[in-house]
Amino acid sequence: QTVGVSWSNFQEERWKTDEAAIKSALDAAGVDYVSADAQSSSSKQLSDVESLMAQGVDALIILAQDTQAIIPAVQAAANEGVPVIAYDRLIEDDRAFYLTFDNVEVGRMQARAVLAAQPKGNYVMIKGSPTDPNADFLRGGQQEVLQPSIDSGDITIVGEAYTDGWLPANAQRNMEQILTANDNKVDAVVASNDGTAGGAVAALAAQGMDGIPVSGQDGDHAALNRIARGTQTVSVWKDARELGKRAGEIAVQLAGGTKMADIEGAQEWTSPAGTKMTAQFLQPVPVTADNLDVVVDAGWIGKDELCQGVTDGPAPCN
Amino acid sequence: MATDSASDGPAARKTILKTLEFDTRLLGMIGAFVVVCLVFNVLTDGRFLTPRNIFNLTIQTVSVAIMATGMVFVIVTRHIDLSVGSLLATCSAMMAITQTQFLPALGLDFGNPLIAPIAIIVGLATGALIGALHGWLIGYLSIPAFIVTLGGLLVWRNVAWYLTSGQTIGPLDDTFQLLGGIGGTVGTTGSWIIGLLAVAAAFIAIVQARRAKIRHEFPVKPLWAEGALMAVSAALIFGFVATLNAYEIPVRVLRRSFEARGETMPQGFTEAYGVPFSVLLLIAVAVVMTLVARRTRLGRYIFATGGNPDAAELSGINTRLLTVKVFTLMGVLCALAALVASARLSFHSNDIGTLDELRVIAAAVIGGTALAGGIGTIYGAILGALIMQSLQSGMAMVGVDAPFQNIVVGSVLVIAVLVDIIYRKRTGEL
Amino acid sequence: MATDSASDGPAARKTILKTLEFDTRLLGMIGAFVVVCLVFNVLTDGRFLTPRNIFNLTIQTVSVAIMATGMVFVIVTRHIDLSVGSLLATCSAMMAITQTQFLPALGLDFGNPLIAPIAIIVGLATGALIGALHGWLIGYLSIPAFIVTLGGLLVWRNVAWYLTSGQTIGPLDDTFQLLGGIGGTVGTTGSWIIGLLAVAAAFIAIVQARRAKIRHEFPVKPLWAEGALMAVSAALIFGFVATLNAYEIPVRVLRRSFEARGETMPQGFTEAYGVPFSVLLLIAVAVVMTLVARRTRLGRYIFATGGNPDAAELSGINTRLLTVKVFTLMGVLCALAALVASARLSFHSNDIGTLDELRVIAAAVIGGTALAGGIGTIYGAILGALIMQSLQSGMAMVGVDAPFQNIVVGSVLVIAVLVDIIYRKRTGEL
Amino acid sequence: MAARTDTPLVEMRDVSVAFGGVKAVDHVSIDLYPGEVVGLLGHNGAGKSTLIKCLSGANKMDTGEILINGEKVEIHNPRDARRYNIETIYQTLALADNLDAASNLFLGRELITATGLMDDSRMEAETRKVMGRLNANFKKFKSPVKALSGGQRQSVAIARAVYFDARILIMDEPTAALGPEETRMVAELIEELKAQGIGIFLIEHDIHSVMDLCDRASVMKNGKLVGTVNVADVTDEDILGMIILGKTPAPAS
Amino acid sequence: MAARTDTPLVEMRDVSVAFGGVKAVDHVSIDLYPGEVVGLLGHNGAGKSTLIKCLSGANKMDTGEILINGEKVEIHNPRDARRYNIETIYQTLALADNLDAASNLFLGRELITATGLMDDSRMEAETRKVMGRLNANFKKFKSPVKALSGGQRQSVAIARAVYFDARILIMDEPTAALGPEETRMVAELIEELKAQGIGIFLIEHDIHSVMDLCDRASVMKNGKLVGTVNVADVTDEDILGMIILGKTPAPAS
Ligand SMILES: Nc1ncnc2c1ncn2[C@@H]1O[C@H](COP(=O)(O)OP(=O)(O)OP(=O)(O)O)[C@@H](O)[C@H]1O
Ligand SMILES: Nc1ncnc2c1ncn2[C@@H]1O[C@H](COP(=O)(O)OP(=O)(O)OP(=O)(O)O)[C@@H](O)[C@H]1O
Ligand SMILES: O[C@@H]1[C@@H](O)[C@H](O)OC[C@H]1O
Ligand SMILES: [Mg+2]
Ligand SMILES: [Mg+2]
Repeated sequence: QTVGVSWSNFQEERWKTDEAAIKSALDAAGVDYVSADAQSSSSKQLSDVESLMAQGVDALIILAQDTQAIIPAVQAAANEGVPVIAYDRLIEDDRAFYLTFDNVEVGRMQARAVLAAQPKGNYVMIKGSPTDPNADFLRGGQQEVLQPSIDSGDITIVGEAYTDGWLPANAQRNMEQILTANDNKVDAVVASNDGTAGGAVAALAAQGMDGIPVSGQDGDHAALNRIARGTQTVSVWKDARELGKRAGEIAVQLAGGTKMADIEGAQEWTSPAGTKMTAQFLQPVPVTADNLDVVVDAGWIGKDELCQGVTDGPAPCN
Repeated sequence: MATDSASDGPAARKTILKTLEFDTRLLGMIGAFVVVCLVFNVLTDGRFLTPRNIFNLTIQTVSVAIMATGMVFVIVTRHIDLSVGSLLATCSAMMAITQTQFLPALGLDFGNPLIAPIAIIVGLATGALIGALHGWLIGYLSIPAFIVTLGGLLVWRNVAWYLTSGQTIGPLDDTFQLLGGIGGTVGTTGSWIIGLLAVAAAFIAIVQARRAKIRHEFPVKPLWAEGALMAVSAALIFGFVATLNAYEIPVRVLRRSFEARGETMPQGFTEAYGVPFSVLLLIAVAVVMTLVARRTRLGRYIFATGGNPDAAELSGINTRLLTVKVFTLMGVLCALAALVASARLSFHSNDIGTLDELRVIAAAVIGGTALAGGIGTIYGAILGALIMQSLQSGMAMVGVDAPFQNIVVGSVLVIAVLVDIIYRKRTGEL
Repeated sequence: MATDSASDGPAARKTILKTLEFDTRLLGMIGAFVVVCLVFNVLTDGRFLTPRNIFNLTIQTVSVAIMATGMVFVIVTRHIDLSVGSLLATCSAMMAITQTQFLPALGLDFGNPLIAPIAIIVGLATGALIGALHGWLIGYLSIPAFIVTLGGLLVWRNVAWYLTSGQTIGPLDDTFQLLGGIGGTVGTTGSWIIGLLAVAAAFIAIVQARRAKIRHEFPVKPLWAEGALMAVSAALIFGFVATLNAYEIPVRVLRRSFEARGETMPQGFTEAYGVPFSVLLLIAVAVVMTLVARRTRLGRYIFATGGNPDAAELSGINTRLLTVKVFTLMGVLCALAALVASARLSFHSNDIGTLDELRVIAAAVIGGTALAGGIGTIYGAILGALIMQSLQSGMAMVGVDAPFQNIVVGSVLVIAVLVDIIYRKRTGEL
Repeated sequence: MAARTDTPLVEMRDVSVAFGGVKAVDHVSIDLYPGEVVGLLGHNGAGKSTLIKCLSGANKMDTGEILINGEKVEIHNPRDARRYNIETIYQTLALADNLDAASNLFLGRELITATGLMDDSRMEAETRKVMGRLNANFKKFKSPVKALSGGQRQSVAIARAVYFDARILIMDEPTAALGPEETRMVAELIEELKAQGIGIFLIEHDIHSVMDLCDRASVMKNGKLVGTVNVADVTDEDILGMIILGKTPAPAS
Repeated sequence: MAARTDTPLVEMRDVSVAFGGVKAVDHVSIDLYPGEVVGLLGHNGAGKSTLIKCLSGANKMDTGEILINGEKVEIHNPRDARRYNIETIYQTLALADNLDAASNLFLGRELITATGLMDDSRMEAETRKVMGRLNANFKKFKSPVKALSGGQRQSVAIARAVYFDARILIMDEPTAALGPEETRMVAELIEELKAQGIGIFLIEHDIHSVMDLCDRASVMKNGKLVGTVNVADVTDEDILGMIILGKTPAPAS
């Protein structure tokens, strides 16, 4: 048996972990792994899926570049009776099994942590790539949490910028320009992932402002180290190993003929656009200075790496 | 002498090819392509060269190949177009909102047969207009094409974003989707008919060319050579049709369509796809563009301008207007490519066409178009697109890590072109 | 007559500029740049032209500008390099793992003063090697540069990925980070000293050039013109230093550094940054590259080859070896740019340098480098990079949406080049 | 030199062209009558090519005007010149290197079949005819002109100018690269065209050829016109003196 | 024609070059002695340029060998040729259009100051000197050669070949674009170089110049050598006959 995985873009740090987890779950079941990288193109992703199917895969795991433009791929898979798992990102098609961390929830968690650290003041929103639908999901979740404080006047959003391609260097430049435009009158930064947070922190450090609340997600090692150093507030950790492992297991089960609804932990869920889907949601964990142990205990990162250059930091770096 | 007999081989082969007046350039590239295919076929245990995968490959190639034919003209005239991917996105967005928003607002409802043609016309007009604008900036205001189209790359992608408010738009009209590939094919019988017509056309072309030569008392090939040429063309065309006709529609799809008609599928019933409309479109584009390149004044002027812009201008060619024409054509082809690409996705997505500029230019350059201008062929660009696509699809089938796939694609790209260059040096063509 | 006196103006201006032997090409571009700056300054209520923002702009520009100087040579020799962004990533990855993994494994611990220099040497060697490989493929195997470096674009980004196993690596060594920009500056006094040295060097260069002319009995400019030239250079250099020196270190940063030393900051204490090391690096690169272009055989051969490759070869220039040299140089510059870019981020990330190839080529082309080869200047490319960066940073400051930013950047790009072209047509230089 | 009273075919009056301040052509006036060959002579860089390029539409004039058959005309580009049936053989030949002889010969004026497509075989047949009159050894009809020898290229350029029905022919050193036989054939051709009433400007360095072929000769030096003489009235040495020393021979001496 | 017995400076033996099947040079042998000028003649496309490009390293030979001072040498590229002090004026001039006259003259052999940088002013000064001997009117030292007239460009190409101490000089139609005075100056220069013992291959279509300047003349037709004659022993017509009809004059007739 073979399971095919179609990645939307392999350049971000986290997908490597996802891949390893999927692979080991498949290994355990004695199933082969093939994959393709769509390089951020939904057209290439469709071709990739066709190639994977021509290779004769028994189940597909798809990290969709676009929630809808991937539907023809799901259609093709359905024609051949190949089950599809919508991995991490939504696919608006009820024939796919949706396995994810809730991205709107991730956005909420980011905002919540920053709001807790800085309930009043001037906020900057560093958004994700304008071409990634997750960027707007995240931003939506963030807004939900911040809205009451904005209405009450406690919080003002003084700058907001998309980050082309999620590139840290772009986030850094945007942050520098926003700081300049506001004469450094910035009290907190809601950044949408760890890469952009890194860029923002570099810009803040240049103004001696590192230490103000900054959010992120993905549990990138460099970001966790920043949390230990106190220059980042939160990284919403979507344990990719868990997600990958589950995806591998479910793929094997679906390939073996198990019905989607019979998958353990599956639930009915209706997407914002109204598609009724079978889904399973894993719980993201906001990692802050208060619970850094979690990532070490989970074996996600070594203590040495986490605490590199940190003296007298939060547990476990003390 | 050993060396003598060894060198006899290529020499003799060369003479036969010469007699057939075969394009050795084409042979070198086809050679590189065949090697790529065979290697993948071995690596995938024979899965690469199945009718199914060949079918996939052809439809995957269409969109980039259509644009690559236009890029040949752009590069031949010593310009470049970095904006094709973005232009594709704008055309796609225009077609998508035309069919999902404008026309319904005008009272043309979902499913109305007018929707697809109107949307396509709007798309083509958009492409032509934007292309003409680029051409005007380049030809009449003398801004380098690199700058104009780099600007276009930034502008049009984001214009598309605004047109759709950054949203994926769809699903698109059913008729429109017919041009997407597997969703619209002519069926087996239709395919054979088209194959026959193509063979007939090839025969007529060969005969007419011979007649013209005889009329002007030029030397002609021996009759057996003409015969061989006809045989080869016929074999290629019928082989292609047979391959596509061999790819059978999955049983589930058939059963479903029977069910939809309220019937039950007879036991053992099979049916095949045949040639997809999108591939027919590409073939039509290839034929027309080749005709333009070789048999029309426009084509002659394009190559003359690429060979020596000053000489072309001194010969009375309006090279500025020519630039506008070339870029307008490029725009129209981008619109056609947008049609195929979005029909294939069945949606317009924001990222449609991203990085296509690189693929399209690469296809043209792999196909032998010289960035210095003056040299290039349409069939070369299409073959180039096919090679690129085979590399990418093949790698996805071989099951190595995604990052490693890119490394292999990058390396094989260089090696494939190298093989072609060495081959042509050997045959003395370079 | 009205028309006469109107045309008098430019003519008179031209004569003065002619006497000064000022490069009008430079003036057109500076004009376009000044317009961009002024517009942004108005839009940002005067915040754009503050010392702080000028400081930011210069350090934001460094990495792309360093590569752009090398791209000038590449394009002048009629090649192109699409791989610079990926090459930057590989060099950055090599430097990052050298300092965080190799050297610590060899017993050189975190903070060891040898770490930064060794890492930099490793990076430069990597860049040089890969560049040389590209040059060999292009020069000796005759594969088009477009194909080789498109392959490189795919290969090196993913090699970088493998080197770091796809992880973000950092924080980087403190000494290493000094080259990142604001983290490492020479301070006000140092800046003034450097400014003085620069002015002295400019004076000596002017005097020597004059002497050489007199020695060979060539006509020289009037003394007042030489004086004016000196005055302008001095004003520009000192003005630049003064601007950077006017940007004061934020109080928070000062207070922290006092605290770190266990002292308390005196009330009202201020200090300024002065010229960043990274900017000094860029200036050094610019001076060296300009010297290479204008005063060395290598530079002469590069331009000759671009002007007429056949003539260059017939003149006994080894154009193949020259290609290797040009791409090796490009590789080394990519490594320097990687140094600055990663030091600025304070970590190495997988996607570092993405799309830099477009920025770098655009900077060179905006700066007047002709894609047809033979023409280009180092200062033009740096100015081009500065214009691009000002556009992007300015837009980010004005706070327009990313999609709209791109539309504006794209349009202004085209307009800026158009203004420059019109200006040069007026002065008869085109 | 007796002034003719009928209208000249071409009159260029008071033409000046400057390149970045340097005057390449400095208030020069010349004229040409039907069926006449006017030689244009001068040292290298005298401004001959620049002057005639104003007539062929390749250069813009800074001052001056052009009259054809006594009427003022505006020639801004080569297309304008073609409209007045002015054909030019440029010193640089102006061939598209990547195209073959026939394509170059018909460039801009391709022959078309009834279907609107180019009639390549007819163009090739015509090219064979006209090339046969210029260069008996020429056989390379299928090669791009890049692969031709210097003289072969020049023959192609000449063929292009004489094939179409010119009324005014400009020849800028047409035989510079030609062998003795080829040169003789061009000389015959010039006589023939002249007999047909075509007016020809011939730029030529070889005084013998000028004496043989031209009716009048205009000499330029450093951008200025030294003078125009009836070839029949002067000797080789007179003309050489005009070219080198810039002095006109005493009239009727 | 008496065969000399001393070693020739250059001997090209049995040289053939084919372009895609067509023989441009077909088993040709020629030689050159020190202080001698050998004219190379033939119709356009006869193969003259192709032949001498084998000696200058611009073309590869398919068969044949080259001897210099009696020793077999391998010339694979222009750098090899330079090593044997062979200088060439190409028919196409081979100038870098974007560089000025001085840069072109010294291309590949730039003068360097003590610091290792190029000595531009010295190069310009030297260029002024040598150009003064070739073209008195030339002043455009600062312009790229693209902006020069045809004859000015040719003067630059000549200057480049004669400035450096050549032992063997190849001149492919060096005066084709030159004015009468400039042509005379080149002729004087050739005499002078000859007196210095330099051997010169001169490709030239003008029979008069050949009779004036050359010691011997080799004639080619359709890639083959028709024959080599002592110029002193033959008439203009003999040579013309060789070029056009391809027949050698009866010896000593
Ligand atoms: N690069 C090339 N490719 C193909 N054929 C060529 C090439 N160069 C020259 N030829 C052909 O070789 C033959 C000899 O050309 P060559 O230039 O040697 O002639 P030539 O005697 O110098 O003539 P000319 O007097 O016109 O300069 C010609 O038929 C020409 O077309
Ligand atoms: N495009 C140009 N830009 C600048 N200067 C030019 C340009 N074209 C010609 N010149 C200059 O103008 C002057 C006249 O050139 P032109 O070509 O008319 O000379 P010519 O009389 O035809 O000489 P030749 O006999 O050498 O062909 C020369 O000094 C030349 O350098
Ligand atoms: O985890 C993030 C993912 O959800 C988003 O789509 O792309 C960026 C990642 O950082
Ligand atoms: Mg001239
Ligand atoms: Mg020749």
